[in-house]
Amino acid sequence: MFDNFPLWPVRASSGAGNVDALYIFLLALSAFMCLAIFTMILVFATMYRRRRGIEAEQIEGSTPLEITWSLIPLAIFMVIFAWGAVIYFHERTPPRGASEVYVVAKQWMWKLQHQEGQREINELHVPVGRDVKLIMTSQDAIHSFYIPAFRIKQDVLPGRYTTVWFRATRPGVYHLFCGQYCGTMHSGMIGQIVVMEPAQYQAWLSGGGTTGSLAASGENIFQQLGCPTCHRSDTQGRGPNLVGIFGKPVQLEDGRTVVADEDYVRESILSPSAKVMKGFKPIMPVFQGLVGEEQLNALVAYVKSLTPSPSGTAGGPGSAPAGTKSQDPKE
Amino acid sequence: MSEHILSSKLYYAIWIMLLVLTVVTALVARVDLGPFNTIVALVIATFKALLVVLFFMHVKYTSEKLTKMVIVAAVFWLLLLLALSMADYTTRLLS
Amino acid sequence: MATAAITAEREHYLNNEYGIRSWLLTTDHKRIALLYLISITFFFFVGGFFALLIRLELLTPAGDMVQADTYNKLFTMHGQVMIFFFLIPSIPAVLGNFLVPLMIGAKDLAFPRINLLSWYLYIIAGAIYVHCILTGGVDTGWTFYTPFSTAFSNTKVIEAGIAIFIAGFSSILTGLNFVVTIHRMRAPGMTWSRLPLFIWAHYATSIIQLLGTPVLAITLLLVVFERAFNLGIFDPTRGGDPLLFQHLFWFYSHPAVYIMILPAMAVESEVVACFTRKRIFGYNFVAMSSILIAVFGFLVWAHHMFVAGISLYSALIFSMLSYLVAVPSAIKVFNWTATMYKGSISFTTPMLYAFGFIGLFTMGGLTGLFLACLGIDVHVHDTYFVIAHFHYIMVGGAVMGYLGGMHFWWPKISGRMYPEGWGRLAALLVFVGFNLTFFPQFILGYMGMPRRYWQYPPEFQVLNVLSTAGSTVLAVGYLLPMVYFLWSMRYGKIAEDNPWGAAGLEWQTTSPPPTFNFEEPPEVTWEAYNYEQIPAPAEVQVER
Amino acid sequence: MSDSQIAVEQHGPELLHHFVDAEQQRDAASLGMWLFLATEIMFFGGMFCAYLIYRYWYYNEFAAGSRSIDLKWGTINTAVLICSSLTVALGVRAAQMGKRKLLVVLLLLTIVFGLTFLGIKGLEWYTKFEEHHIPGHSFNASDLEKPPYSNGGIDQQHEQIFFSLYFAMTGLHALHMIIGVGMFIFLTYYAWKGRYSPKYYTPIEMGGLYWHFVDIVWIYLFPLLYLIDRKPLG
Repeated sequence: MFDNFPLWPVRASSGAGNVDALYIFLLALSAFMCLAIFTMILVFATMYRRRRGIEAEQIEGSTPLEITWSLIPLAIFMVIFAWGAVIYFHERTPPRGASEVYVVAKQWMWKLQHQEGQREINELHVPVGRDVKLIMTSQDAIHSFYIPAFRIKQDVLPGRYTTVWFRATRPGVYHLFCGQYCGTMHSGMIGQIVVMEPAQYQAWLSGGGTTGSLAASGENIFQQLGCPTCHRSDTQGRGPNLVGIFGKPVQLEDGRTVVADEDYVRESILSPSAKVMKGFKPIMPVFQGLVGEEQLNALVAYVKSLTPSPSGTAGGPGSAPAGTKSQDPKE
Repeated sequence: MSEHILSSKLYYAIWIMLLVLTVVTALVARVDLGPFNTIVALVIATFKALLVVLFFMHVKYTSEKLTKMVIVAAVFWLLLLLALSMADYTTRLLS
Repeated sequence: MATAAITAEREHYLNNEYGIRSWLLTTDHKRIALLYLISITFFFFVGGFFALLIRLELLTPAGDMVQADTYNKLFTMHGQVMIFFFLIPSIPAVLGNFLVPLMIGAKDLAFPRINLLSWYLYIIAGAIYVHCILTGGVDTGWTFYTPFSTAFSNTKVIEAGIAIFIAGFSSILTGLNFVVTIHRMRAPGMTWSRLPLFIWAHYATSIIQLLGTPVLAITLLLVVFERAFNLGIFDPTRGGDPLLFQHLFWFYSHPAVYIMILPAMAVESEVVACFTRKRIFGYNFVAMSSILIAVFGFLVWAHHMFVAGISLYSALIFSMLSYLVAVPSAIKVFNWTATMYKGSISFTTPMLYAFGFIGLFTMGGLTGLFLACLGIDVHVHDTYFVIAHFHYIMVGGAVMGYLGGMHFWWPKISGRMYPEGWGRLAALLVFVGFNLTFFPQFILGYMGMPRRYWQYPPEFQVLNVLSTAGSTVLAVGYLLPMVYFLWSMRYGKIAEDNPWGAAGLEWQTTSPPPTFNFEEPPEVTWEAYNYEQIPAPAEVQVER
Repeated sequence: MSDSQIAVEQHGPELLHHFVDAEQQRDAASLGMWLFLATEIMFFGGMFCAYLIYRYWYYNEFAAGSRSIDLKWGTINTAVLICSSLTVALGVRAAQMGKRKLLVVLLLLTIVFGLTFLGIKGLEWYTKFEEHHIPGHSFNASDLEKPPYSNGGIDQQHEQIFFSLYFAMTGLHALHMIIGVGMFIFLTYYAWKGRYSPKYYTPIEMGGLYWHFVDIVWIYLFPLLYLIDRKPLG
């Protein structure tokens, strides 16, 4: 109904409708409250305007009334809170199997890396109906990835990953804004989200000349940096075997356990001594300043792709099936 | 109007206690108590702080409830800042 | 008029001493209030000038009037000037300073010299900030978010940080003075339950100033240290956490909103009581709601950080707590409305501002529900929806309250009446101009226009033009009182001691009050707002 | 209102005009000072908050950093500060009893203790400077021993955060000490001049409250900075 209404943003994702529904509920509630209060004020102001000989009636107040107009709003507020919390929880829990896009924000542009290997700047192509999870980090200040048509926004922080996900429902071109003030050309840090029908998207994918999947380029970097010397595919390496490590809990020497998520892999590359796996020595060199954010993303994608082969014998880094999609992992 | 004047003996006693506690806390820290090292250190520090507040700062002898209220409010607000900030930091890994 | 002639001869706080020294070295809370009035008015127009430039730039989608960097400095300095140098001191330091001792029947604030010191701190801070503006300005956004402010901005962050640090201490000292004064200096018989609601709200404000401001001070100091001495506390490339800055910053800066709005609510209660000629409905609840707002206000800060990368669970906690603070605010609106029931309402300028306040504050408060709601906030956070919301609270609420209060107590402050007709016109202009400026921004925000944008997509233009048009009306509305207040100081009708027939000790002394406020030390034997015992003034218009 | 009239007529020069009597003035000053101390708690509180979070994140580095600070001097300094608190408390007592010379002597002792503390603190800072433990470009913490129970090394960046907080916290504490010493110099001068009497010693009392507060901050800083991990290295 609001699709062609110029005062309402386009609704183009699976979550946008939920947000709009709650928004309309709140609008109606607010309009009702405003109307009630303004009418009362107007009525009182007319009925009880000052007249000669008529004194104001002194009324002390009423505790039952006070309790009523405290508790009823509180109850309504709790409903709003719960409703909003459900939407938020949904927004912040990416579904399993979502395809992943790595985002690097820098002053003042967005750099995006598809799993399949495509790279884009200030533009993101996605197919209709697919869950897309964005794994984002910033190279400098804080930015914020904001797509009004999808009703999603997430700050992009330097030094760690934040994620956001969506499922586009309508083909079209939508705004991408930077939502967090980040310096001179903050307002120029904009781009577009191109939502395509799946067939068109496939065409777009095969159209761009890519250099292999993100995980494959991650593997190249892995080799170049000499990582396989220690991170071997057996248990003999000086560093842990990375196959199948992603997403699993890791036991640390001081007794703590952490989950090997994107942030852990990232931290372990940049400052390896922070959380060393039990049974290993802090001998890995620090890569802070040696690998850029985009290379880091490729490495993370590579580590993620290292799943044990079905036969049970762990596939070494060299033999891992890197790409997960139809793309050939090697050039 | 003049306040109750405390005997100097009391001040010396508190002073000795504070000095002893300082040495104790430094010595206890050298013993491995696991996570209790921190707790013991903070308990001793709080006890020392209480001694200073109650006796050196005369809060034990003041008839004014307001002073105590101000102290409690300030400590409460400090804990509020710490607790609600930590509510974020301690649960980040869960989500 | 015979009384007028006597009033003119009488010695009062304005004419007992002359000369610049008698003002700059005064310890009289009323004179310090006027010093504050002059200084904050200066900053109000500085901030307003920046606002107009911002609105002019946004007339067109392209960034075609000023450079991007200039625009960034404009909104940064607009925010910092308006918040730290106008809104936070506005009602407390001017009206509060003037009225707190008068209302409780004291000769002065508890620490008159500290009061003067706090004005000097404010002036030092203001001078540093003006120097910062004149030598290049600062472009971090008023929020100083790290690591942009510590590592990337090339502007005068240190200077601005130090200025606001010092202004913070000025604010702390004002709050400290109020709390001690309210506890220790009440006249005999002025019990807590007889205090005007103005005092209760200022007490609540002072609590926030005392317990919140130091956290801002240390946070800004750490930012300054980080820039100056290379500490790495907020620097993510060195293991620091930029979110920690946001936590500490909002621990103060969310309650700071209540530092601005509570005193406006204070004015509101006095004005509504006077012009309905009634005791405020539910006195106890209105008084307690001020304290509750002050306390709950500290529990909700992370609702500014729902998309900043805080944990899911703390977002849930903070969202729920945010709704708690809405309850006492709602109680106040309901009670003011109920006070009008069976009242005897007159439509003077202060009352018009009061009506405006209730309307705009209600809208600001209700849109606050949207922002505290997690699902909605993700979409509207850092868009013009937020801008519109907090301007409804801080301009629609706090500035309306301030102007209403200035009109209400102007006879007491200056001993002269302002021109009523002009006053009503200005109130109307402010109300219309305000809504025209800020209502379109709600729509812009939901459409997705981010804040702090120097250029924007063309579909947002119509609403931006409306907003800019409104801002010019608003500017006229703000300039008018400035002109006729000055005019009235010389040509205004001499004010009686109690021109409104208002309750409250401040109206029992002469207008303007003598240096020590009361000729005879007052003794209070009545409850607050005893309007049944005070005759209605004949002069106030009976019919609309 | 006859009470206040009498009070006004009888009051000494130290009673300010807007107070009804000396008791009201004294109560106001005391409440004002306590409120000021409450703001000070929140002022240091911001740093304690940062400390808590980073200690939670980077415990190993905090433990290593803590071990590198000299416990001996820290303990001695704590004792020095406690002694200064004693002399202040006794000083207030001397003022209450009107013993002018004793008051002056005790205040001077407090100043000496305060300066001793600052001197030792300066020495400790200087050592850290020599060891390149000052945050900044020349920061180098590779000499720190790693915690025995962790095979993780010391992350230089995270270690720097510990030292950033160490210098910020002890620095601001020292600044408070300097302000306190300056204040006591004035108070000593006026005490020497005989301004204070058993009827009027509020400035001494308020100065004492401030000094004790600064002492309490140190009482917490000591275990939080020096005693994070002093277990024997295995």
